[in-house]
This record gives sequence, structure tokens and C-alpha cells, in this order.
Amino acid sequence: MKHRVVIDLAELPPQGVGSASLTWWGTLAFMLIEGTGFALMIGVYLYLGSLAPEWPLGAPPPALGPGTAVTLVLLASLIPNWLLSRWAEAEDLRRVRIGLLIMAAFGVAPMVLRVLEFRALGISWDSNAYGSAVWMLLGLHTTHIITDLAETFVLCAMMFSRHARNARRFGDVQDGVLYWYFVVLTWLPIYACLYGIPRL
Amino acid sequence: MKPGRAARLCFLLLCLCCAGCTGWQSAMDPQGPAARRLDQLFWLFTGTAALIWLLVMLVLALALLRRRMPPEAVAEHRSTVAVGGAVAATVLIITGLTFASYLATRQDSAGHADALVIRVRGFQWWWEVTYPDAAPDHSFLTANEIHIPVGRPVRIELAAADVIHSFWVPNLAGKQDMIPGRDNALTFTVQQPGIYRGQCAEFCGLQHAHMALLVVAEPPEAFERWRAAQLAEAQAPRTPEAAEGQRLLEIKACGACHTVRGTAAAGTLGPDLTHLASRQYLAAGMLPVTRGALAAWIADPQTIKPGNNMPMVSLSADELQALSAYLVDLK
Amino acid sequence: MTRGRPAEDLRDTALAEVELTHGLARTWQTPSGFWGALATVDHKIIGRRYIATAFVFLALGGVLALLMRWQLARPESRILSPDLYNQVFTIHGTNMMFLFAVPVMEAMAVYLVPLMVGTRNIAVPRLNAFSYWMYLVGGVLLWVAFVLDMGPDVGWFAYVPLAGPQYGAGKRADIWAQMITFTEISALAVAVEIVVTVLKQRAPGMSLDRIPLFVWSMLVTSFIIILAMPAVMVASTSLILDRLVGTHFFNPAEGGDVLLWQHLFWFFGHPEVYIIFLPAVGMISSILPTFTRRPIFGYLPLVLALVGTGILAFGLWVHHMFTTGLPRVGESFFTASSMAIAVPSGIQIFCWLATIWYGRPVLKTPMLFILAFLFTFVIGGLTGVMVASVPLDTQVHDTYFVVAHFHYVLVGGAVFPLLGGVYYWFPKITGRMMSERIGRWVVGLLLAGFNLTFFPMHILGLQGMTRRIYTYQADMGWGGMNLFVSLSSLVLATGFLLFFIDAFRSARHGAPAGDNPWGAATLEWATSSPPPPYNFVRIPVVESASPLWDSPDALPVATGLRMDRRELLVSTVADAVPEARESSPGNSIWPLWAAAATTILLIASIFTPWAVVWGAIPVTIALIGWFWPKGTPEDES
Amino acid sequence: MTALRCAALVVLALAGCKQEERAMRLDPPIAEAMDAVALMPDGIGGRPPEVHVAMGNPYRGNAYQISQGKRLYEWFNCRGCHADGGGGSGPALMDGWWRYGPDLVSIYVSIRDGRPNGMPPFRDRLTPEQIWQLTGYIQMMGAYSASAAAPGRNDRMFSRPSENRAPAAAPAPGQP
Amino acid sequence: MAVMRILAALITAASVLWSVSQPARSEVTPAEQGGARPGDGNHFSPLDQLTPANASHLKLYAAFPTGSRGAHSGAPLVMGNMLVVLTPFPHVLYALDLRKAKPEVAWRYEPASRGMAAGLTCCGTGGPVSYGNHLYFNTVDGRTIALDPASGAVLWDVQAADPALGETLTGAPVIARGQVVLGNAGDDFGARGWITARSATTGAALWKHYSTGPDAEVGIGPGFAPPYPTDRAVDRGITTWPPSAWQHGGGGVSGPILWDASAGLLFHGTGHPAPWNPDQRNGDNRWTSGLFARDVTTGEARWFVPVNPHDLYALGSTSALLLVERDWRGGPAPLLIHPDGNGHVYVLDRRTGKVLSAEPFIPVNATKGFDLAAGALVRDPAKAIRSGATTRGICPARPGATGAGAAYSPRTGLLYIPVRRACMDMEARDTTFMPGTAFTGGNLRLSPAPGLSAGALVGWDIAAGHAVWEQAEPLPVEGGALATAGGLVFYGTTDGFFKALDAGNGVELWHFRGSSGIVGQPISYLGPDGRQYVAVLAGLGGVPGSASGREIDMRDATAANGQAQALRALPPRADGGGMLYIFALP
Repeated sequence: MKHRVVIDLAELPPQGVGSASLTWWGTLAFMLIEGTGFALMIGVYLYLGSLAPEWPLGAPPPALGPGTAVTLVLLASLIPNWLLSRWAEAEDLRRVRIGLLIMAAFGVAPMVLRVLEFRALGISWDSNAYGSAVWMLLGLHTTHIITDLAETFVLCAMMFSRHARNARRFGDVQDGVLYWYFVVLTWLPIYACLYGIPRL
Repeated sequence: MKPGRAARLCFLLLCLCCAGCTGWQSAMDPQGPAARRLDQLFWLFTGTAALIWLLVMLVLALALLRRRMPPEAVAEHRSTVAVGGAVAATVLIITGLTFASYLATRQDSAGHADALVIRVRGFQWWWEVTYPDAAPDHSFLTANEIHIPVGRPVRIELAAADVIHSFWVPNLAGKQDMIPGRDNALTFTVQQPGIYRGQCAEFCGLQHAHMALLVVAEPPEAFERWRAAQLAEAQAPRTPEAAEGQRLLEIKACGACHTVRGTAAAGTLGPDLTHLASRQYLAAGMLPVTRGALAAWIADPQTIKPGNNMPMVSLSADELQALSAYLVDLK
Repeated sequence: MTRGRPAEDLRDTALAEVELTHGLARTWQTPSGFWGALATVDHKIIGRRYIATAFVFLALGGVLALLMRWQLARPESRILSPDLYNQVFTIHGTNMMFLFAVPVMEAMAVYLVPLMVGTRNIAVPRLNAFSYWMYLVGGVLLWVAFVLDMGPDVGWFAYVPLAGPQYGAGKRADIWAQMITFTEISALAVAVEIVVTVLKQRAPGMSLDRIPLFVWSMLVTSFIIILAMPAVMVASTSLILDRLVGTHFFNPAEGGDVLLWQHLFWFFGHPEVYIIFLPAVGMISSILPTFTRRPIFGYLPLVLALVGTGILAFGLWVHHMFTTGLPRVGESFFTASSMAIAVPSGIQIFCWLATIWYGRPVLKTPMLFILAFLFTFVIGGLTGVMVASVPLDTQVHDTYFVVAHFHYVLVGGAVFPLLGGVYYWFPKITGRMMSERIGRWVVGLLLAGFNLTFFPMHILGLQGMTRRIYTYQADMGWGGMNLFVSLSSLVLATGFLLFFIDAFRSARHGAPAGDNPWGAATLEWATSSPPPPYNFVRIPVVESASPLWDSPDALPVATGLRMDRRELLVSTVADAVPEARESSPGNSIWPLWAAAATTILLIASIFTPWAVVWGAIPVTIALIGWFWPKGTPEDES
Repeated sequence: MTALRCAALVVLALAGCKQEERAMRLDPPIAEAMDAVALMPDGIGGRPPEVHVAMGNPYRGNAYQISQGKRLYEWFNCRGCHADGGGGSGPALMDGWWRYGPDLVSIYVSIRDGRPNGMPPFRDRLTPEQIWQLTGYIQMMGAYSASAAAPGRNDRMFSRPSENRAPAAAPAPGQP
Repeated sequence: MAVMRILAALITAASVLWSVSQPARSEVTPAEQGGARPGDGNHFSPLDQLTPANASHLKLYAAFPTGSRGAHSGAPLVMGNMLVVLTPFPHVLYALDLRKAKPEVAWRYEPASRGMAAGLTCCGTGGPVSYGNHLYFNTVDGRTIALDPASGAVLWDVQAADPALGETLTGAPVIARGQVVLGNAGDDFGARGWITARSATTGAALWKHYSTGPDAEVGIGPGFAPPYPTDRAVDRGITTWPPSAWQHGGGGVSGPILWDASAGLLFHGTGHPAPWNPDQRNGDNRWTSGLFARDVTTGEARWFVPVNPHDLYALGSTSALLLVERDWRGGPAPLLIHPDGNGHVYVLDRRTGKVLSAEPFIPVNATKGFDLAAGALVRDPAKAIRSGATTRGICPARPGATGAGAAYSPRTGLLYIPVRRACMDMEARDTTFMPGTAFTGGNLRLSPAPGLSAGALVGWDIAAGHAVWEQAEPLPVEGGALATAGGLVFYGTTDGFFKALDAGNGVELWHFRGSSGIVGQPISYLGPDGRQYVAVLAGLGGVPGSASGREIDMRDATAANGQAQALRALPPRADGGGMLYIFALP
């Protein structure tokens, strides 16, 4: 078939930024998948709660301390996360490195608190369905923190390597930032569910 | 044409199916108001569906065969109207059918104060049937065969002892699942005396295929007679052979799982055998209750119904004779 | 970053055709040899593998179906033991749903969508490679388990408590649940790729109203996958946790609920039907114009019907649970919503009929398959209306009526269009035509065999024959019809056999096809058959919904993409206005390693929960290897 | 790599093969021969019947047989005295300490013939096949490592980590 | 005749289960002893040498190892200069000579035993009793034996209960009008309960009445006048059960049997119906879990009070019974006091069986108060038991809020109740009846009652119907209490303390820590030297013994029917074996 050239794309930027980037959309799609997973798990929690004669079953409401601490740490992390996003946008390598280190620290802190949080649930996953639901919910979110943390570490290593000076890397950082927003935002309904519902 | 050929075959099959409607476990041979309503609803749906299908096929055939006419613009407009009309008709038909099925459901769920309550529990792979009574000593247990009086509503309370089962006697009513941890119930009335077969309709493991039950609908007097007979303790052995059979039942493994009221056998793991011979079938609809079938079943239950929970108890030929002689007398 | 054009920048604007195709081929090719084949990220190669594998699973599943029919041909037959029969029907169902129907539709999309939207490769292509490996391992896991007598025996729906820790002895149910994980990962990955490809990689000018309907249907399907599959992931994970570490999600004695499983499973399981059906609908809408020689009638209603079906799909899972004793109000609601799905289906049927009515039908094999589809699917749809009615469902649920119904929907509604699609796109994929003569036989045998096999099952179901029984007693009176069904299934099997023979034969000896053998209108026919590794020499520009018909002489194209590295065009979501050039990742072996590591993790976690911990280490290493920049031109743009 | 994976899979699966087989019926002569255990004079330890060995210890690592054993444990009132393996008026079975020896034959004989401190005989209540199923389950309850054939929790009130999670605790030092 | 009666009464006073013990040669009359009458189950000793003032000086006088690791739940018996101790099954009977500086074994008797009975009971053994010149005791494996106390020679030995059917004898016999009266245990094994009388001289059976079945077998005849009219129907022992279920319906008479010589009546409770799973025994399950008054000569029932009809939690009604003479709401009345396992203290008019009051002595949520008109507790439907489901947080937990060891002091007018305060999750499951195996059908998981200690000794004001004081204990109090005229209450704890409290205000005055936990009944007696002694058997055995040793695996929450969990706080190896401790002032 003969070709009839109607557009010249040469002047287009050699990579998309933000919503013009394919990874951005990929990240969004994965967030949709995981968000659905979280929503369903919360649904399971509420469903079992609606069937039970008492809720929580055979345990006091989980202690507020560690969970609230995790929430505060996660909320606090939004600020450096936002800064990191701006620095990555500006392709400021030095600041991005600092930002990533800070975010790594902000990823580790909730993990430490998470250990305490599991203890504060006051019930084991194998005690009853309530225990199973809260462990699964918390475990699911913990998995997300761990994955994001691992990603942050790898990005960190990358930004300190020779591959750092590349616009694509800054795009990766921004996707990481986006994902962390997701991790923090999904935590809020889970927090409300885990700590609020038993106290209703 | 292929569609034509298939349609002819379908028609043939339809005739064939009507010939097969006399089955004793068939939704197409309703024997009570509940099943009859479902049957009417079924034919309403089937009629509508057949009509729609024929129309669609007709239009398709015309579309393929018709002579082409050029003016496209007019055609587009006309077809928009036609398609729009068809969609509107679909909406109407769907609404009508939804309403019809809603009405049928509502009639189904009407309460019955004077219903005879029977509790049925599904086990892998048999049915435990309890006839509760305000006087506890007038309640009794049986298995795999439900007797009901004709003309009186019957409320079957359903529960599951292990996995999910589903209670289905198609001639009498639709099915209802028996779910561990949940209580379900099914109410129906039978007009005609008769014997109706039912079968577990939810996959429940190895012997899901052999988990049948019978509903015996009989006149109220006959039902009361049956009930009184069931309340009695087991028939005492009348021959020395049967007496030996009873002894074997008590000392062999039988008594650990089965109850024969009036003897030392008081196990509740398997079906209650007190009036075994009053039932028509053995092993949840597998074998008729005859002496030979009893002996065959006891001798080798795992060949007849592989995977069921009845073990093969080692018995000599004489012991088997005695045991079957005793059991076949448990009217 | 500089916006200027460096001197060594090699673009397709200025180059001669031969130089350009050479350069593109060099950049996009898959290296030859074993490792090259394993490392490829070409959507066409992976798509072909996907399709071939799915059809292998179809054949295997068909053999199981024949086994079941052999067993059921006569009452109380002892060809299969109950244990084996349970494994056979479980694996037949699981295989057909998870290893054939969903993957094959996605496979067709993996192959066709990038071509149809006019781009050079699918988005996130390495994920695509990974998804294929996961799918393959999942399928092999299931079948190896079956061969070794540890195949799942709990039904493709794996209802607890039968599949739960107490009644599901051994690892059979775990294998089922973990196979789900494999295929879900793969399906979700493909769904993400397709969503991104469709939304962001369309050729310039392919605005939303010019997207081929198959692409539309895959977009909707992918969204359904993304929203529905997490439910079965949650369910199968809970099941494995219940079985392995003693959680109580499904234990009523400890506050769990048996019906929770059914809710979760059908929240996925019902949309699953549309995941299979919508692509088939899309195929029909894409094939039909070609064989009626006119654009599809009612493009907008068809798109709306697709989207509407996608939304409604999430509102009717409960109609699988009408006999579980849920509250009446809920049941009535779900009856209404289940019946409402007939409206978008009706719209589609009527639009197709109108297309045929006003077109000039050409009765080639793909078109015959569409006619076969209409004949059977309408029956399936109408029986679907019947099972959507709560009272009727209480009679027909879990009987052979339902077996008949969903085979009409899935075989009539999805497999027939799919086979039509195979006949239609086979020339594009292989460069050779399939036999028209054999094709007509295939259609005839399948249509006759199918209807003769499955129509009597409606009646069997009404006569009281329940599903999933390994045998039945002679006095039930089902023997004659079952024998008839079993014999008919041989006709059906012959049809499939003939199809496979034709496909094999044609792949080698078929008549050469040329670029556009059917005279079709969509972009995949604008390139050679089979397409080169880079799909299009220049990115086509779309000016109408039927680009090849509306620009019959010269294809409008865009230039300006580099040929020395993998570069493709990113365009806007709504109007497909070019937005950026984006590099596409090159071949990599790491997706394979990642799949291997994930396999180890998932299979070991059937046996010990700790596998999730130590198994995460190789997975992490593989993922780092996957994403760590290798200094390729695509990495260093 | 693929070959290696295949090999690993085959090995794994072959192990699973035996583990997952579901033998529902024993031929009567075999069933009878299953009862022929050779017991040491003190009633502890001995040799399993030859047919048992010949069939490759069918009740030991087979998931189906063990789950049948677990069902029998439930059904035949073992719980009344031994609870869910934690013991009560009968000794604990999940602690890895055995009054009459940990081997299959000792357990088999304990169930079949009873033991003098209150264990009743089940000779007339269970068939040899069932006793073997029960034996396989009970031995696994007190095993020191969880077998892949071990069952998971039951659909009932939670009492203890299920057999596939909780191998026996090491015996306390100085235990007689 | 009167002399005979007084003599009989005096000698019975030295008996047993309810423990008041005193030298047979003592000539004091009941009136002189401060109102306590023998055989009344009051666990009251009229001795008053030990007082709150000198209790803190108590010292261990002697300790005698019994050589048994079982549950030493009985009481020692003082007979003349002899102190008789019956060890747990397999039994050994030791006669210790009290005239020596430290008690020495005068003789020992070891009956042959059937080992299989060990599996039929967890923790009970009654003590020996004396009558006239004979010594009587029951063995767990079902025998009743009469011995010559001087030599230990066997006078007669009969098999009264059949262990093959799950029957055991875990209580002490009672001697009433020349009859040895005893009842069986074995509710958990589906053994049908009975009470029987045998001739004290020959062991020959005189009468035997069952707790379930037809009226004739229960001993219901024209003389039966139940206080609540529903029980006047015929054959309630059959009609309140599903067909044939009464044949293995439990209702054993394993608790105290009281003997009211003046009225000629026996009082006893009946055990819980079998199996535990209430769905397998629909109906009121007569005559289990209630209180009987029977005529002593014929055993015919006079009245019956259902305490826990259709006993959902298998509590039975075999806990303490006390005959108390005191004013009730305006006038003197012969009362029967019964602190029941369901957590309520029942006050009955023992002439008619009418319940005068029933007030909870621990927090209870399984029931919501007592309906005096119906004579029954009002159940909370939220705590109902359904087959296949788990009901959570039922208080009190099986085996009940108290055992058989409550004491009453006429001096303070207080009832001293040793208390278990646990709640339970209960799951009912189908079970099958196989003679000689457990017929329970329930899983229990115990936990301490929220916010309370697991055990206590409660000082209870009968008239006011509320507790006056309580002494909290970290573990359930399994043993009995002993009140003395000197104003003390003695009791032992599961973790091995033996304590003396001020009977008036519950202040702890003295304690002793032994090597084993105490589940036995203390007694007090006047030694040959005229000094007051206090004796108690220590030794856990049973569930606590197993739990503190390693026979029980604590990972199983249902081990020992959940009781192992209730004893989690028990120090490891708290069971050093059986010991007899005797205390006295230095």
C-alpha cells in the first residue's frame, strides 16, 4: 500500500511526562487493581462483621497507639513525597537523592511500627474470622509498603549509579511518588475500618 | 440449510422430551402447587423465548436472502426505527418476565402456619430426616425417605452436617441449598399420593451422584400410621437367625455408627436403621431394600458406592446371612 | 534535554523505503536462537504463542469432555471412578475457563490490538512476556497435577467447605487455587497492557469514535478484568490461607461464612462470562462489516452496549446463588439486573441483523461462523433469561439445563466467533489462507454437533439430571438421551479435529494471503501478512472509522519516529493527538527469570507459608534485573 | 533451566502422587492381612503386617487416608479423652511423647486392643483399615515435622494450630 | 432406738465427704457443738480451740506422702485413734495411728483395680466413711468395700457400678439407717445415673433408682409431690427425651448425698444429661440436673426440683448441698442450701422442694435471673447452644461455678463458697454413643471471667442473698472449705496454699504452702491428746495435675475440656504428688 505522509512527529518530545507517559498509565492501572483488592478486603471485613453477633469477635478493639503512629508517619511522609516529586520534575539530581533517602526512611519507620501494630491487634489470625480479616487487611497493606520500600531502595541505588543522569530515571521517581501516594491513601480507609468499626 | 436441519432436530427432541416427562424426578411433571407454578412460569418463558428466537431467525433469513435495494439513507433511518423498536420490545418483554417471576416468588414465600415441619440434614452422602414434635419423645429420626401427608403444607428445614448439599425434589418444588452455618427452609404441598424422587443438587464430593431421597406422599391416615410405626422400637427378631443377626449388629462395628432403637446399637454416625425395612431404598437410593441387596451392600459397600463412609466389616457368609435376615425384618 | 535533532538521529522521514525497513527490522527484530526466542517481547510472537497454547488447552479440555461423555453414555458405567470423574470435570471447567477462554481472547488481543490501533508494539511488552510464562506455568501446573492423580477435584468453582481444609484432603484444592493465581497474574498483566495500549498508543486521528469495535470490546474487557479478578485473588488467597495457616474466613464455627466464598467467587465469576463474551462480540462487530461490505450499523449503540454490559456485569453475581436462601428483596433485585443484561445483548443482535439486512452478505467461513453464532447464542441468551428468574432457577440450577445454557453462551457465544476470528485473521497471522472448503465443513459439523450435543441437555436437566454426577441409575430414564448426547459429541469433536487439521495444514500449505485478502477496512490489514516485527513502516494516520475503505489508494501516515531504537507514538486518550515519542523496551530474558522466581514462590507456598518470605528474594532479584538500566538506546533516551 | 524446573516439578509431583492417591477399597484378603501385626511381648513396638510394607506404608504419608483418620478421630469419640490432641483424661497425642512408643504398630495396637490405663479397645468398632487410617493420623499428630500430607484446620471451633502447622513440641528434658 | 439413732448420727458425724470430723468417742451432742448436725453437708466443725487470735501460730504438725499422683479430692477420716486416708485410683487405703508422736501407718489395704476405669474419670475420689465398727469406701472402678478398721480385713466387697458401661464411683457412700447409699458417676460417658442402697452389714442390694426412664425405675410413685406441677405427668423420664435417648442420658449421682435423719429423707442432686450437645436430647431431660428428695427406706422420690432443665451447658446439679436450720423470712425453716454450678445459691424449703430464692454469687450471663413462680432460671437466647455453631462468652463455664465443697457456719450465718470464675466458648457437635467412650459432643474453650480473678472464696449471706466478702484467688478454687466454731474458714488452693481466714470478715490470717495444689476437703478433729488438728490432702492429679506436668499439651485450647487453659497460670510441676498435711498449734 502506498503511503501518503500527512504528519511529521519529529518535533515531539522523545518521552512522555506525567499522563503522557506509558508507565504512568501502567502504574495507574495497577493501582486500580490493587485498590479493588483493598476495597474487596474491606468488604470482606464488613461482611463478616455484619454476620457476627459481636464485633470484634472474642477480642477487645485493637489498641490505637501503633496504628495511629503509622498513620501519622504515613501522613507526614506526604510532604517529602511531594517535595521529591517536585525535585524529580525539576530533574534536580542532588535533591532527588536526598528525597529518596528520606522516603526510604519514611518507608522503614512504618514497618517497624507495623510489627507493634500487629501485636496491638490483640488477636491472632487463626483465632477466629475477625482475627483472620484484620491480619489479612493489615498484611495486604504491609505488603504494599514493603514493595514500595523495595522500589525506593532500588531507585535510590539507581540514582546513585551512573544511570542517574537520565530523564527517564526522574520519570521513574515520579511514578514511585505516585505509588507512595496510593499506599498512603489506601491506608486511611483501612485505618478507619480497623480501628473505627470495632469502636462503633 | 443447516439452521433448518437443526431446528427440525430440536423439534424432534422436544417431542422426545415430552415423552420422557413421566420421570419420577422431573421438573416437567409437577405434583404440587409450588412445582406447578414453576412449570407454568417455565412454559411462559419457553414460549416467549421460542417466539423471540424464531423471529430473530426469520429476520436473519430474510436479511440474508432478500433482494438488495439501493437507497441507503432511507434504509439507515428505517432500520434505526426498527432496531429501536426491537430494543423497546426487549425491554417490555424483560420487564414482563421479571414481573411474572416476581409474582411466582411471592406466592412461593407465602407462610403456612399449620405446616408439618420436617428437618433434613445433608451428610456425605445421605439424608438424615427428623420429624420433630412438641413432645420430644414423639420426635424420631429416619433417613433418605420422607413421608408426608397429602394436602397439608410441609415445611422442610434444611441444614448441612459437613459440606453444602442441595435439597431438590423436582416434581414438588424448586431446590434449596443446605449450607453449613446457615438455616434454610422450603415449603410445599403435595396434592397427589405418590412417590417422588429427589437428589442432591450441589456437588458434595465423591458420591454426589448417589445421594438420592424419596418423598412418599400418602393420605393423612396412612401417614399417621406410618408415623406411629416409626415411633415404635425396632421389631424384635422372630427367628433364631435374625436373633443372631441382632447379636452381630450389637457386637460388630455396626452399632458404633447405626442406631437400632431397642437394641444396644445407638450410634449416630450413619443412618438410623430402626425401621430400615420400611424404607424402599438402601444407601441413599442406590439399592432396593431386599435381603440380597442388604447382604451385598454390607459385604462390599466400597464397590457399590466407592468412597462412602461405610467400612467393609469382615463377616463370614453365615454372619452376613444372619445380619441381612435381621435387617430385612426391621419393618 | 535538548529538543534539537542531533545529526546521527535516524528517522523515517528522510530515508528510502528499503533502508527504512532494514533499519526498523534490525531494531525491532527478535534474535534468532533459543535464548532469543525466550527473550522476545514482540507482541506478535507472544500473541502467537498465547493463541497456540490456548488452543492446546482447548484440545486437552475437549478430550476430558469426551471422557465425561463416554462415562455418562450409559447408566452406572464404571469407566471413570468417581474420584477421577471429579478431577476430570473440575479440570475441564478450570481449563476451559482459565486456560482457554480468557487467555485466548486476551491472546487475540495481544496479537491484534497493537495492529488495529496502528502501533509498533504493545505497551509494557516485557510484562507481556512475563504474563505468557505465568500462564504457561499455571496451565502446566494444573495438567501435571492431573496426570499425577493430584488434580483438583472440587469443581472449577471450588466451593467451600468441600474445597476447604477439612473436606479437601491433600494439596488438590491448593493446586487449583494457586493455578488461579498464575492465570490471574497473567490476565491482569495483559489487561493492563491492553488498557494502556488502547488509551495511549492509538494511531494519530483514531479518536474514540474511530476505534475498531474489537478494540473497544477489549478495552471494556480489560477494565472488567481489572475490577473483577482481584475478587478471585482475594478468594483464592483466603482459601489457601484457610487451608495452610488456619485462618477462618470460611469457617462458620469461628465467625467465617461459607457464602462469603460464593460472593467473592461469583463477583469475579459472573463478569468472567463477559470477559469471554465481549471480545467475541467485538470480533463479530469487526468481522461483520468485511463480509457485509458496509460499515457496522449502529457503532455508538454497540459501544454503549459494550460499556453497559461491562457495568451491568458487576450487578448480577448473585444470580448464581439464588438457591442459597438469600433474602427475597435481594433476589428480586438480582433477577431484574440479570434480565436487564438482555437489553444490551439485544441491541447488539439487532445492530448486527441490521448490518446484514442492509449489507451484501458474503458467506465465507468467518461469516458462516457468525451465522452459527446467531443461531446458537440467541438460544443461550434466552435460556439465560430463564435462569435469571429466581423461581425458574430453583428448578434448573445445578442441572444439565444450566450446563446446556452456559455451553450455548460460551461455545455458541464465544467459541464460534473466536473460530470465525481465527479463520478471519489466520491469513494476517500466518500469511496463508485457511481452506474455505474445510471451513464450511467445520462450521457445519460444529453447529450440528454442538446443538445435537447440548440441546438435549436442557431436557435432561428438566428431567431432573443434576450436574457433576459421575453416573446415574438406570431407572432414571436418562440413558437414551445421554447416549444420544454422547454420540453427538463425537460429531462436535470431529468438527474441532477438522479445524485443527485445517489450521495445521494451512499454516504450511495454505494459499498465500496477501496484505488484505478479505478486503477489510481496519488498520491490521494495512501492513503485510504476517506483519513485520515493527508492524508498520510508518505509523498510519486515521481519518475515519473504516480507514482502508475510505483511503483506498494511499494510506495516510505519519513520519518522524526514529528507526535506530524502538520508538513508538504516544497519543492523547480521547482524540489520539500525538503527544510524545516514547521508547519501547527491548528484548530481555529477565521476564522469564522473574516468572521462574515467581513460580518457585507460588508453588512452594502451597506447602509452606514461609515460601512467601524466602521466595521473595529471587523474585526481587529478578525484578531488579528486569528494571535495572542496561545501557540500551531505549534505556538511555 | 526449563529442564531443571521440569525435573524439580516431576520429583515434587511424584512425591505428591503417592501422597494424593485415593484408595477407597481394600480387597478383603488384604484388609484381613492388614490386621496381622507382629507385636513385641511387652506390647510396645513390633513389625507392621507384610502387606502393609508391600503396599508402601499406604497410611503414613497419604493425605486422603490421613484425612479419613482425622474424620474417624472425630467420629469415634477420641476427642472425649484426648481433646484435639492436647489430652484430658487421656494423654496428649500432639506433644510427641508416647507412653507406648511412637511407631505405627504400637499406636495400632493401642487403638485395637486398648491399654491398661483407661484406653478402651476399638477392635469391635473399627475395621483394621479404619484403625490404620486412625493410626496414620495419630502418628502424624505427634510428629516432629509437619508432613505435606498433614490436614489443615477443621471447620469447627478453633482449638489449636492444625496438624500441617504444628509439629510436636520437643519433649521436656527429664521426661520419663 | 433413740440411742441407736444418736449413736448412728454421732458416728456418721465423723464421716467423709462433707468432712466434719471428730473423735467417735467424743460424747458431745450436736446441740453442744453449736447447732451443727451431722450429715448435713455443712462442713462445719464445732471445735473452737483454733480462733482468729491464735490462727497465725498454726504449724505443720505432720506430713504423710500418699505415694499417689492422682487427684486427692476426698477428705481424710478420723475414726477413733485412727486417721484413714484413701488415695486416688488405683486406690490404697492407709490407716494412720494418731497415738504415735507422728502418725504412722497401722495398716494399708490395696484393692485389686481395673485399669480401664482410669480413663473414665478425670479427678474424683470420695473418701472413706465409717459406720458402727465398719469402714466403707467406693472405688473408682465401681466397687463398694467394707473393711474392719482394726485390721483392714475385708468384710464385703461388691461390684456396684460397671465401668464397661462408663459407670464409676467417684463420691463417698453415705450411711443412712443401716444402709450404704451411693450413686454413680459417668455422665460424660452416657452412663445412666442411679442411686442405690445396700445393706451396711452384707452389701446386699436393697433398692436402686435411676435418674432417667420410666417412673417405676426412677422411684416415682404415689408419694411423689413435686413443687412444680409439670412434673406430675407420667413417665417424664421418657417423655422429656427423644425416643430411647434416656437409655444413655446421664444424670449420675456423683455429688453429695445428704441424710436428714429427722425427716427420714435423702437429698441428692443429679448430674447433667448426656450428651452435652443439647440438640441431641431435645426436651427437659428429666430427671437430670436437678435435686431429689427420696425416702430413705424405699428410695421412693418425694420431690424433685429441676435446677438446670435441658441443661445447655452440661453443668449438672451435683455441687454442694447443705441442710441448714435457720430463720427464713420471718420464721424458722428447714432449708436446703444449694450453691449450683450455674452460679446461683438456691435456698429451698426441704419439706416441699419449693425454691425460696436463687441469687447469683458470680457474674452470670447465661441466664437472666430467676423466675420464682416457674421455679426456673430465665435463659438468655443469645447464649443458646446450637449444634455445629460456637457460642461465645458463656459465664459461668462448665464444669460450673462451684464444686461440692461449700461450708456453712451457724455461728456467722455465712455460706463459704469456693468459686471458679471462668467463661467459656462452647461448640456443640454431633456425637455418637459407644459404651465406655466419652459421649460429650462439645468443645469448650475456657477463659477467665473478664475483669475478675479466676477463683475466690466467697462469704455469702444467705438471708440477704449477696456476698459479704470474697477472698480472690488467681486460680479456680477446686477444693472444699471448712468452717469451724472457733470462727475460722480453712481452704486450700490449686496452686498449693492452705489458708485460714477470719470467718466473719474474710481476712487472711495464716497460710501454708505445700508442694502440691489442693483439691481436697479439709477436716478438723480433736486428737487423742485433746488438741484440735486440721488435716487436708494435697495432690492435684486429674486435669490440673496433668496440666502442671506434661500430660496435657497447652497448645490445645480444648485440652481437658478447656480447663487446662483456665489453669494456665498454674506453676509448672505444681504437683509434687499426694500429701496428707496435719496442722496444729505448737
